[in-house]
Amino acid sequence: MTLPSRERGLDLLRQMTRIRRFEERAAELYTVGKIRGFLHLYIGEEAVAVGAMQALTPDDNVVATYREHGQALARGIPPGAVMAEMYGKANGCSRGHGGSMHLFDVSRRFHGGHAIVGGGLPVAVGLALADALQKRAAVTACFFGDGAVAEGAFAESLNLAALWRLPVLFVCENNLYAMGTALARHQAQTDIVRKAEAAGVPGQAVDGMDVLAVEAAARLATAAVRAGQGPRLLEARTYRFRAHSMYDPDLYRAKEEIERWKASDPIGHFVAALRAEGLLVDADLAALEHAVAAEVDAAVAEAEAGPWEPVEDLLKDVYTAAERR
Amino acid sequence: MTLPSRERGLDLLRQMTRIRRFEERAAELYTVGKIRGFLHLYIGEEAVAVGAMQALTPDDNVVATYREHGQALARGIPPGAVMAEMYGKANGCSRGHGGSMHLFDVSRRFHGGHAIVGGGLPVAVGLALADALQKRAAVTACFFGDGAVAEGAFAESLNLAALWRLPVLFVCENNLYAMGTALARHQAQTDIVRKAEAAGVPGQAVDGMDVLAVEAAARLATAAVRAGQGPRLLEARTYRFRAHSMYDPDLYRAKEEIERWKASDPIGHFVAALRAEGLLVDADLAALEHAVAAEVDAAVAEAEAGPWEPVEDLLKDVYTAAERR
Amino acid sequence: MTKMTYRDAARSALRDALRGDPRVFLMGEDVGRYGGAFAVSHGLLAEFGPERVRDTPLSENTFVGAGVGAALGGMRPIVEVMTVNFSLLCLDQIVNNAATLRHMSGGQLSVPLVVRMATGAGRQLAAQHSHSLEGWYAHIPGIKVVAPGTADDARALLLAALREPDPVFVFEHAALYPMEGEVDATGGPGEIGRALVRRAGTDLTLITYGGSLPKTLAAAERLAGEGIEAEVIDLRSLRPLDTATILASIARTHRALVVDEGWRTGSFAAEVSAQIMERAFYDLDGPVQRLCSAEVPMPYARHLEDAALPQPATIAAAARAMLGRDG
Amino acid sequence: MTKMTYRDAARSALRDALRGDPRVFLMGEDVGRYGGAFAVSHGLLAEFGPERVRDTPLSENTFVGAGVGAALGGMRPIVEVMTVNFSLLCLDQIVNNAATLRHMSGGQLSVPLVVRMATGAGRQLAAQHSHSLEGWYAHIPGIKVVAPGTADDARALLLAALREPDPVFVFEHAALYPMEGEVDATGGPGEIGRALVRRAGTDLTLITYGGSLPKTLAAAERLAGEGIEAEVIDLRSLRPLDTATILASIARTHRALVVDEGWRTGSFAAEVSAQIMERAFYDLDGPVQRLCSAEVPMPYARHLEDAALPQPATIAAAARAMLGRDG
Ligand SMILES: Cc1ncc(C[n+]2csc(CCOP(=O)(O)OP(=O)(O)O)c2C)c(N)n1
Ligand SMILES: Cc1ncc(C[n+]2csc(CCOP(=O)(O)OP(=O)(O)O)c2C)c(N)n1
Ligand SMILES: [Mg+2]
Ligand SMILES: [Mg+2]
Repeated sequence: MTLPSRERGLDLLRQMTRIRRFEERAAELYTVGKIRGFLHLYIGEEAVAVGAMQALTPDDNVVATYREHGQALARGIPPGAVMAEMYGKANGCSRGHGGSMHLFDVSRRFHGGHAIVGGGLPVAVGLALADALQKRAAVTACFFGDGAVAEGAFAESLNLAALWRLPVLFVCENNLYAMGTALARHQAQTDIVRKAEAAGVPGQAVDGMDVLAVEAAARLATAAVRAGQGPRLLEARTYRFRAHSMYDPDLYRAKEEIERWKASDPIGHFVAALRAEGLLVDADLAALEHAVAAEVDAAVAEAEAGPWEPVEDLLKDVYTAAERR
Repeated sequence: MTLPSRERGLDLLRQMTRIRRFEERAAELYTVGKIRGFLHLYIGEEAVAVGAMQALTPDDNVVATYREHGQALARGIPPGAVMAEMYGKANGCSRGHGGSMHLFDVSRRFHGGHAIVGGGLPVAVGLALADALQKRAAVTACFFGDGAVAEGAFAESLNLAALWRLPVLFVCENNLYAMGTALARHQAQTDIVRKAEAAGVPGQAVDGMDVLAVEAAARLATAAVRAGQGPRLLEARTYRFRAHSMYDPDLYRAKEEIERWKASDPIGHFVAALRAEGLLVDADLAALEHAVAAEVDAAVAEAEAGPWEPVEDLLKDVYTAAERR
Repeated sequence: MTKMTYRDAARSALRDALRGDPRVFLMGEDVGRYGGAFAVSHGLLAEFGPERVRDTPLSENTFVGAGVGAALGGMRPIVEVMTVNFSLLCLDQIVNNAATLRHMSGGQLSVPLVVRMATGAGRQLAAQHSHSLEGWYAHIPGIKVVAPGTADDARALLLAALREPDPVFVFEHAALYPMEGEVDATGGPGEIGRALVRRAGTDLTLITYGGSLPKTLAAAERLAGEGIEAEVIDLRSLRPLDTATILASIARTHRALVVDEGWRTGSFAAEVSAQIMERAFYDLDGPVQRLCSAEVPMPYARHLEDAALPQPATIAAAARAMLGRDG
Repeated sequence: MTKMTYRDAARSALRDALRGDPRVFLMGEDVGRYGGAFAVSHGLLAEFGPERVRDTPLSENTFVGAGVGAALGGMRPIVEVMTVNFSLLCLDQIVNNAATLRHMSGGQLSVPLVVRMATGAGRQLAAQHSHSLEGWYAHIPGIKVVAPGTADDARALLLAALREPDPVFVFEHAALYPMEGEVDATGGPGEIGRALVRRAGTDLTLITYGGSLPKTLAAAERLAGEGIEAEVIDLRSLRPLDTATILASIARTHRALVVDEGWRTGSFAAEVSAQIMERAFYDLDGPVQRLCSAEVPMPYARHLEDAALPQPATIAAAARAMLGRDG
């Protein structure tokens, strides 16, 4: 990898570390019942969201999955708003209506948090259509997992985006498993880029454990999209270090496989590279971890202090107009 | 094309001609209101169903489309039962419940007549699964149009069939249009075989106006399927000479395009080839047309003479058991 | 007022919407070159071009979801799903996204999406093209549901749908397209959530909507010939439901029959009946009755289809029976 | 009788079915290696192997449609759809094929398919995982719909479903899986279409099913402490509906409250109310009432979710109000 400046390097590292520590804290908070429902951690996949988001501008749209804390933080949603959402508090980024799987922030064009696997893809196509029709130069980045590739919505959405040459960047987080089902057990043909190309969307696979590689590939792809060449797909090969969700006993993956992937930890990997180039010293790392810990603490404090939405407002915002309240 | 024996040649010709004349009569009967609802004619595509069915045995399954009179006749459903169905008579092959779009004949393992575009594909996968689990050597042939390729069910079904190595022959009748939408206006990437292969299903395109080519390709494909190699796709390139349905003013196709395709009429083409090889003389053709006309007349007579299902039986067969009658 | 078919009235609303608001566009299978499966959008491609009248591939879930996304992105999409049976392919996007995104995002998003589809039977299209599932849609919080039963409403309710900030589903009855009626061809939007008394009467209230409206009015005519004066309410909007208009009528007539082309069990008619029970029980001189479609996948044969559906004769017979006037 | 969870009871039925009939197999997302999203099928892969316990890709429409095809081909598939919200992706295969093929083919085909899915809220899974749409299924002719509310029924109704020649949909309430109850662990199939009086009473009838059953029984206990004797009917089967048991109870109590976790408008509770209206109007001392979920996409926050759902306290309050005993 060609390293960026020290400043950029530290920024990427800070972003990945923030996600990592945030997720670790979320896991703890889940075990004590502060966070409930389903919780899907992004640990191990940090380089994907952080790398891909580098290629986006504030005018671009993001459509995310239910494993989206990393996507949300990398997009710039404040950790406190995300944590408060997972607490179900009214200061959460979805006012406590969505929880872990449904983070939204319209000011950052972060259009959720989708828990129907594959359900975000058509929405992303539509957002891109709206931009195209309004002659806005934005890109819509749509995240989804390898599991979503099996859903009809994948083929349908790629075809439609390609047919209409819409500005969509499809980002497949291929972590090799859909819950307990390994890629080769849910796909007869496992090359996702080949599928994209058969649908008319040029694609590129990239090492999803390497933040710089993801960034570079995302920049290349979004440049093509911005140039009006139609949609692109990025397949980031990655791995989740934790179980699918907090409910999952993770019986379907071999310990050795997990350990093998952990050896290419995107954070450890990047730290070593920065260190080797003399861009990072121990004190930097300590300072960074300290700052991130403080951010996460602050996020938790914000969530703890946040108010509950009044029960009387239960029916608010089912409709935009107030007539059915 | 390598021509078959005179006997086989005449048989194929008779089958195609039977479909052609049957459809012509159906169109007439529609205009006088004997047949109602939607009516989709197979004229121009006869070589596809007739060719493909040659590769099937009575133990095989067929799943058809709503443009399926040709598929039904080629599978051996008696013309009278088909015509009576289109009349809505109780002697119809679906007892008048289905009409033109929903022909069924379980004795011939003809599992309908599906009018949800793409809706037959999952059912075909399931029929093949049942055969595989019961160690039956049957193949399930599933017909669908180019339009169905856009539906999520296409990618999903091909993947599942390939993943489980199920004995399905997917037959895509690519007539270049889905209603008024040309292939290149509904598919960003128009090579259907490439899509199949990206889903894990080996495919082969064939001239769908050439009955012998279709037969040969279908035999090759079903041989692979029967040998346990998993599903195969056949893309038959064909054309409908008539409008999409009797409602369609057919404003979206250039006259010249239609005429160009009519020049490779599968029947005319085959007649010429047989004639050139001396396998067919004028008298044969006249006899054949005469016999077919008699068959179609008899079918109409059967339909005319058929009884209406009693209105009292309206709720019969909603359930298999009688308790809700 | 101009004499116009239900089809032409719907088209006039589409045309006005496309002319009046650059954010409006139409998409769906064969809405463009083909002119629409039911010819509703005939001519619009020529007038507005392929950017605004967009043929889609056969991908219901995706193009409806794309409608949701386009609405989020500031457009005012009108999506045509050819037939309600096909909408079963896109219910995921409808329930899990269109209806849900606003609330689930804590009120940040709005989805100003209009989805039009043909519903209902009567054209011998059999069991994969003929059902009436608008009652299901009326169950979904976050969306609105209208069902025009007159040519004028085919225009007015569609225009109204386009003014809503939330998703509206417009169910056009396939058998009504050729029906002519008086249309205010330059009129503005109707009111969503407002039922109308289409015929005044005193002996009982017939409550219906959509494709059953003309049949119910025909039944009321027959009954009038027998000295029975039926009031006919056209619901027009299933969600929200104008219960006030229903209750006011029942306060006068004390009897109600709900006519609904959906299958009986779990029909929208059940909801109407339940609401009357809850809110007008003591006004009733007898139980509210329902006349719905027979619980059978719609058969092709004409005599069977006719028998499966509410008809003027069966509506009139049910009304007579409620008044003790049978036979 | 053995003490067993609802989850284990469902699993015991699956195991017995797989042992007893070689045509039976189970398929769905993560039913095998993972052991089932709700651990219902845990251990079955080890016992029966991958031919009979089949993990599928995420392709709801296709694997449900494949279940239809496999049933046509002579198998007895049990298809698991993880959650009712996901079943919106396969409603096409359910309505247009599973429910329809028999009639549409003129009675030639039967589709002996069992589809199991989790329904309902109570676990803070928010608006794409928590709804109760079984009322929609109850609208569809050609299928049957059961909803076990006890551990014993989680077994008995699933076994019953497997004996039917037509498609049966089994709605397991996600919040009930850990609930323990007495189960006849070697018992045979229950009866589909038969409601049960779970608690006898004289003052009013509480009609419910599935996840609302324990809550309704808890409410009845509270009411008993106040001198109100509520009869509790567990519908068990939504289609066919056992109207006779309902009517017999109302003939005794003269009042009924329907408790249903579905959204109120267009709920299955409306159907129950309408049928009572039609068939027991003159037995009623007051209108049938419904207690349903608030009409909102299910919120994540616990206090909001709790407020959106019927609860023992709100059920008891509704009952008291009907008896003029409020406050
Ligand atoms: C339509 C649908 N089906 C099933 C599920 C249940 N489910 C949740 S996550 C998941 C696996 C998805 O895998 P993938 O897309 O690879 O994402 P990952 O969890 O690996 O990030 C499944 C089956 C769902 N949420 N939506
Ligand atoms: C799911 C669904 N969407 C739309 C339709 C309406 N429709 C009927 S046929 C057709 C075109 C299908 O084209 P193709 O699959 O190529 O078959 P062809 O008619 O050319 O034989 C359409 C859009 C339908 N029947 N089902
Ligand atoms: Mg994955
Ligand atoms: Mg075609």
